[in-house]
Amino acid sequence: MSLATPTVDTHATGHHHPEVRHQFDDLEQQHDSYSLGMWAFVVQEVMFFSGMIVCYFIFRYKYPEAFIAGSNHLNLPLSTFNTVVLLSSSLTMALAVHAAQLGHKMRLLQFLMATLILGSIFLGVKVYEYKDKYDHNLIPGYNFKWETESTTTEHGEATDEPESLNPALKMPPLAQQVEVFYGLYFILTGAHAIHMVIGAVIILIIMVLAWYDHFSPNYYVPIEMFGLYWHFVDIVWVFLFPLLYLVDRAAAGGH
Amino acid sequence: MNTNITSVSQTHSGTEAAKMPEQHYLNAGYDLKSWLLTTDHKRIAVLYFILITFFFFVGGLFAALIRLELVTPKGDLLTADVYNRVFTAHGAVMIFLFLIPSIPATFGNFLIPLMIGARDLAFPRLNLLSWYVYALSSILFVTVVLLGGVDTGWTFYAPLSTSFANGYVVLTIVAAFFAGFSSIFTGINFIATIHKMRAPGMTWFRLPLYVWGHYATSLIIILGTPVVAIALILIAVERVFRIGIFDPALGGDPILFQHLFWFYSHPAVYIMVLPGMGVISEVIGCFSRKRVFGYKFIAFSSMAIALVGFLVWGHHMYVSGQSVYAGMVFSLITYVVAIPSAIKVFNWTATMYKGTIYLQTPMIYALSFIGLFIIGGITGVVLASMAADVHLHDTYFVVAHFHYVMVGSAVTAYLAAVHFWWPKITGRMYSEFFGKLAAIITFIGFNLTFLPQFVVGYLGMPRRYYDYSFAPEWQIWHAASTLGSTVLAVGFALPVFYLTYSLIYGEIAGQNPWGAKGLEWEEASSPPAKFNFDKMPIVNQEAYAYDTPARGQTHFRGVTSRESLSIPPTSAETSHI
Amino acid sequence: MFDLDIPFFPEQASTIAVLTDVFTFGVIGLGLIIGIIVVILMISFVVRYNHDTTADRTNPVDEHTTLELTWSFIPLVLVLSIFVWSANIYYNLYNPPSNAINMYVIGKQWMWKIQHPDGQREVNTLHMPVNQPIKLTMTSEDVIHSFYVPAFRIKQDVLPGRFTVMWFEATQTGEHLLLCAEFCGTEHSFMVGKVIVMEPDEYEKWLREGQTALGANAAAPAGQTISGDALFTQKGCVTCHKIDGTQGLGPNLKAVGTQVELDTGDKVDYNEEYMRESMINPQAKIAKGFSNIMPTYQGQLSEEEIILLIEYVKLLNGGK
Amino acid sequence: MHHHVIPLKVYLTIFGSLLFLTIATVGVSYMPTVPIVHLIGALIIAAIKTTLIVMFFMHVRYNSHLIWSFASLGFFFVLLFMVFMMGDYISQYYSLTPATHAVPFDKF
Repeated sequence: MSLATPTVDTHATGHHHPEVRHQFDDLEQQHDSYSLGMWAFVVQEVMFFSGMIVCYFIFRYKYPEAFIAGSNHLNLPLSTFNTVVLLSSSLTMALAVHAAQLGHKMRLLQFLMATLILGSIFLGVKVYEYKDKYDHNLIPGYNFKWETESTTTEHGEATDEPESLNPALKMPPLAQQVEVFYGLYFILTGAHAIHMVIGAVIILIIMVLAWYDHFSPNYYVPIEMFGLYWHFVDIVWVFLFPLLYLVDRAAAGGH
Repeated sequence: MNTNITSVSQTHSGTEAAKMPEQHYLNAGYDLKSWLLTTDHKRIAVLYFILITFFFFVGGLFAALIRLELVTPKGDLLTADVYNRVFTAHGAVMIFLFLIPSIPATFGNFLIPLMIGARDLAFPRLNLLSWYVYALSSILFVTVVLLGGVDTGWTFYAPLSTSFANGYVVLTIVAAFFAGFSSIFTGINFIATIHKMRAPGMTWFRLPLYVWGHYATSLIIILGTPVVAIALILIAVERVFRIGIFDPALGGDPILFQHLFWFYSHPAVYIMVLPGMGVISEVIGCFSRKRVFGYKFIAFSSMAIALVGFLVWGHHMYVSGQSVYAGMVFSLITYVVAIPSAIKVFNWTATMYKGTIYLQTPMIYALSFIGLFIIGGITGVVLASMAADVHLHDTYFVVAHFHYVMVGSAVTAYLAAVHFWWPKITGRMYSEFFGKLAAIITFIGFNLTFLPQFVVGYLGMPRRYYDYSFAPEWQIWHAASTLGSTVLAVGFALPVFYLTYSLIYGEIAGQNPWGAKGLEWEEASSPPAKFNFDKMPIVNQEAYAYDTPARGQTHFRGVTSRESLSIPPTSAETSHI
Repeated sequence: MFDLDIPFFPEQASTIAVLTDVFTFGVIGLGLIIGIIVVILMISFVVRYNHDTTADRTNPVDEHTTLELTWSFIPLVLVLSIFVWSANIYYNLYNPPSNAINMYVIGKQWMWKIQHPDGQREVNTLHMPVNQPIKLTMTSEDVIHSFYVPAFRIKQDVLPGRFTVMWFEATQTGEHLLLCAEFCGTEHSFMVGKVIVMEPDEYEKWLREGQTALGANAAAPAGQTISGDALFTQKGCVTCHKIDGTQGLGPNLKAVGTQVELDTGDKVDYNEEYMRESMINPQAKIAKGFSNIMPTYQGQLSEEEIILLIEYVKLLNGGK
Repeated sequence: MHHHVIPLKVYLTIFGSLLFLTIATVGVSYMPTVPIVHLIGALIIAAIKTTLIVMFFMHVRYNSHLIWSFASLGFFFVLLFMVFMMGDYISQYYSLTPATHAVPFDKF
């Protein structure tokens, strides 16, 4: 981490660690500043997702049946698997930071690699889920179709009559509400997935830097900061998983 | 005692002639690269200053079009559609490209490290990035305007913006999104800097109030801006993919957008005005030669405004279909948040008591700030009242009110800052005569422009109307307002000329032409050195440690001796929290 | 001797206008008193303590906690009392008196459509009797509009997809401006109409004239579509909902009382909101004893038709 | 450096707890009870998981008060945001002129 301009002469302290940037006095101030800055960034990210999650709560409150119906249509085993994958990647990321603290270069690289692989598995499963939604006509605003099973199965003979009177009958509101649920599903998981992709790119960069001995037990701030980011992305999923996939599973025994 | 600008240089020459320092940030490199790739917070501040000032006048141009259109009741200058695009451009440019970054990105950038005794902000490269993101955003805005603009109003209310507007909504949203991220980066930078980079001895309660204002602002930025970013993205998503979030025809909820939007956009008003209040504290302290009265109350009132100000957004929605009870809660909290603002005004006034007041240009701006802010505040309390707001919401009364707060206060504070720190930034003095003239013209022009709007607003003129031929008797107020706006335009244009002139012909300012306290005046040359200080400062006294001058002794006396400041602090005072 | 007719003050033409004006100018006056005191103090300090004066500057104070608390506490008490005053007026605005006549308003880019209780309809004008509370039930067909009558000091946003309600009582006959206060697109400044306040007997006369001009089908003005009872048949409501007292697949609408018991055991008010929701989203609140079989009429019925049907059903129950 | 190196055992224990809580949150959603219990249960478990991740994986437990405050700041504001937003929507139902889609609180 060499500086573009040697600035030692302007420093009151006069002697600087080579890994300390010109604006800081010492490694500790530098580390604390980066740490605080990163936490401020995480706070910003929390608020970013909170905007979407507030939308989720409002609509869940307005359209409870639609959220149960939509949620129970999502693939629970796959998403539980994905949750475990993402939690594991958080563990490997924490272990990578641990390895960096102790200066174990190879272990650091291995754990970063593991994190990258686990993140990729998560994204792969996500792609599969999206593809599945596409196949089942569940892309809101694009090819969305929703069969209201409850009205046709329970009162099969009765629904025919009004429908025949109204041949141009559009989608029932339940379907539109489920569409809103799927809209939120794609927005929330999509925003999460974009954060994962950005994270994966940063892991690659950090791995290259680590390979070229960029870090030391004294200087591993970027890895630590990236760890905060990765754990934050994990936390988002910790909330998204129950909110999207686990709305009242008990109510939908039939599915 | 003659204390105009000539005597400033006289007092300098009394001791020694003021000289430009040999090495300073402006002559640290002259090529384009040394500016565009700089990580020096002062140079980035100058880059911001140039772009922001440019967009202030772009926004002003749109304002001029609006005022011209409204001179006559009939819509005869522009078409309805063009008018809608013009006021949208006026709002969006002024808010996203001028008001929100104005004081933080220029003077905050320039001064915070100088005031707290740091070599730079904590993240200089992030700072440069934020300028580029801002520049990108401004290019996108210009593109939108050149392509034909957008007709949603700067508030982007759904479902008008998602399903009906026919302008370049998505592109505008992308531009606003980038502007938001630019300010988030600045906010993160300020928070880390103020917490971690203070010089030894610079405890929290020795910070200039200006820095407190910026700290509160930065908290608002990181807590609020992401929410509006996501709200705007959702508008774009709904518009492009027809996913129902806000449009009831798609199953959405239009009130939801207003909640998300105002959750940021109300606190955004404090982003505009809190740094301005900080500027006023500095200026009043300096030109009253007195420690600012009630330092802690002013500092904490900034924090109170920032945090409680988050819980008042619903006062934009009394007639929107929000529940009556929610409206009442929001109204109550809005009243409560008026108190810290009042405290500031009382404290500024009390600061002048037994002070030694010099009516230099920045002080005139500061006094006019207080006057205009009082009017903005009183009408703010009126609008916070649900009973009055039902009548006044979305009328010119509201337009006048928020211009009193945003132009009357924020822009006046910006101009006060420009005139106060101009010698520090450029090393030269401007013409005091023209400075005072511009300040007075601005004050008069501003009131002429916006006082009539209160009346026409109470008469019922809704905002965003370009044709009021149904009530031609309102013309007299609109004509008065337009007349006032030409005076205001003169007031805003004057500084461009005499400040530019001063860059070349202005007198050399010397390190501390105002005799002000604060590290940026006492420890740094004008213009400051590349890394701000020759020796890193150590702080051993309170902010604004002005001593009452003996009668007849001018305080515009140039450089304070360094020895008086160099007593090392006890280590206990060096708390980096 | 001013010949110029400079307007300073809008006319006060409703009961609420008086309350609002007294309140607003009370608050402005109070604020100005404090503001002027501050400005006078400021100016006097600037003059008295100007640097070339010999004013006494000994013992300057820069901290005074008691003073700070005083000038924090007094404004706080003041604003809290303002809050109580304002909340009282505001709450009344959302509490229509029971004798209010219900009219419907539909906002549309860029016009106001108004329907009177007996089906009389008009565009961009609202005829109404004086000294009689009027309740407006409003919705929009497209974007958000805002129904604003400056002379009445009332305003309420008109939202697509739901009803909002406001009420007022005019105290002066004559024509008053009706404006749209929420930016609603290109022709926003032309979404302007008139509120015409008449003596009650004139209003009756106006209503009758409108009806005779329309002939037998009282509820359908010339050139416009259809009446509530025709819609009731045409849209197929009659298939399930009987109006003669016998039981159909759906609730007998004539027999419905002021409250409806739902299959969940809850009770809801049988009002416009419920009727509208039952047409748009029938599954949401199902009356006790009936199956969830009604299809939605979202997209099938325009807001105007929904209002016609609501009024028709209300008439079945004696206009309640 | 002064930074606290957390023993590996702690990381593994936390990871184990997170896995257990994941299973628990799935289990809660299958409990035959009213919907609001599912929601509250899910949120409580998510909050515990978040606390574990923030405290141990993100090292806040071993960090300064300042970092601790900032970590809480975001979540505290999300809470305020939620309360005020939901407050509006829920009180719609209890208004004198309720909105069409307003539903009582227990329908959440």
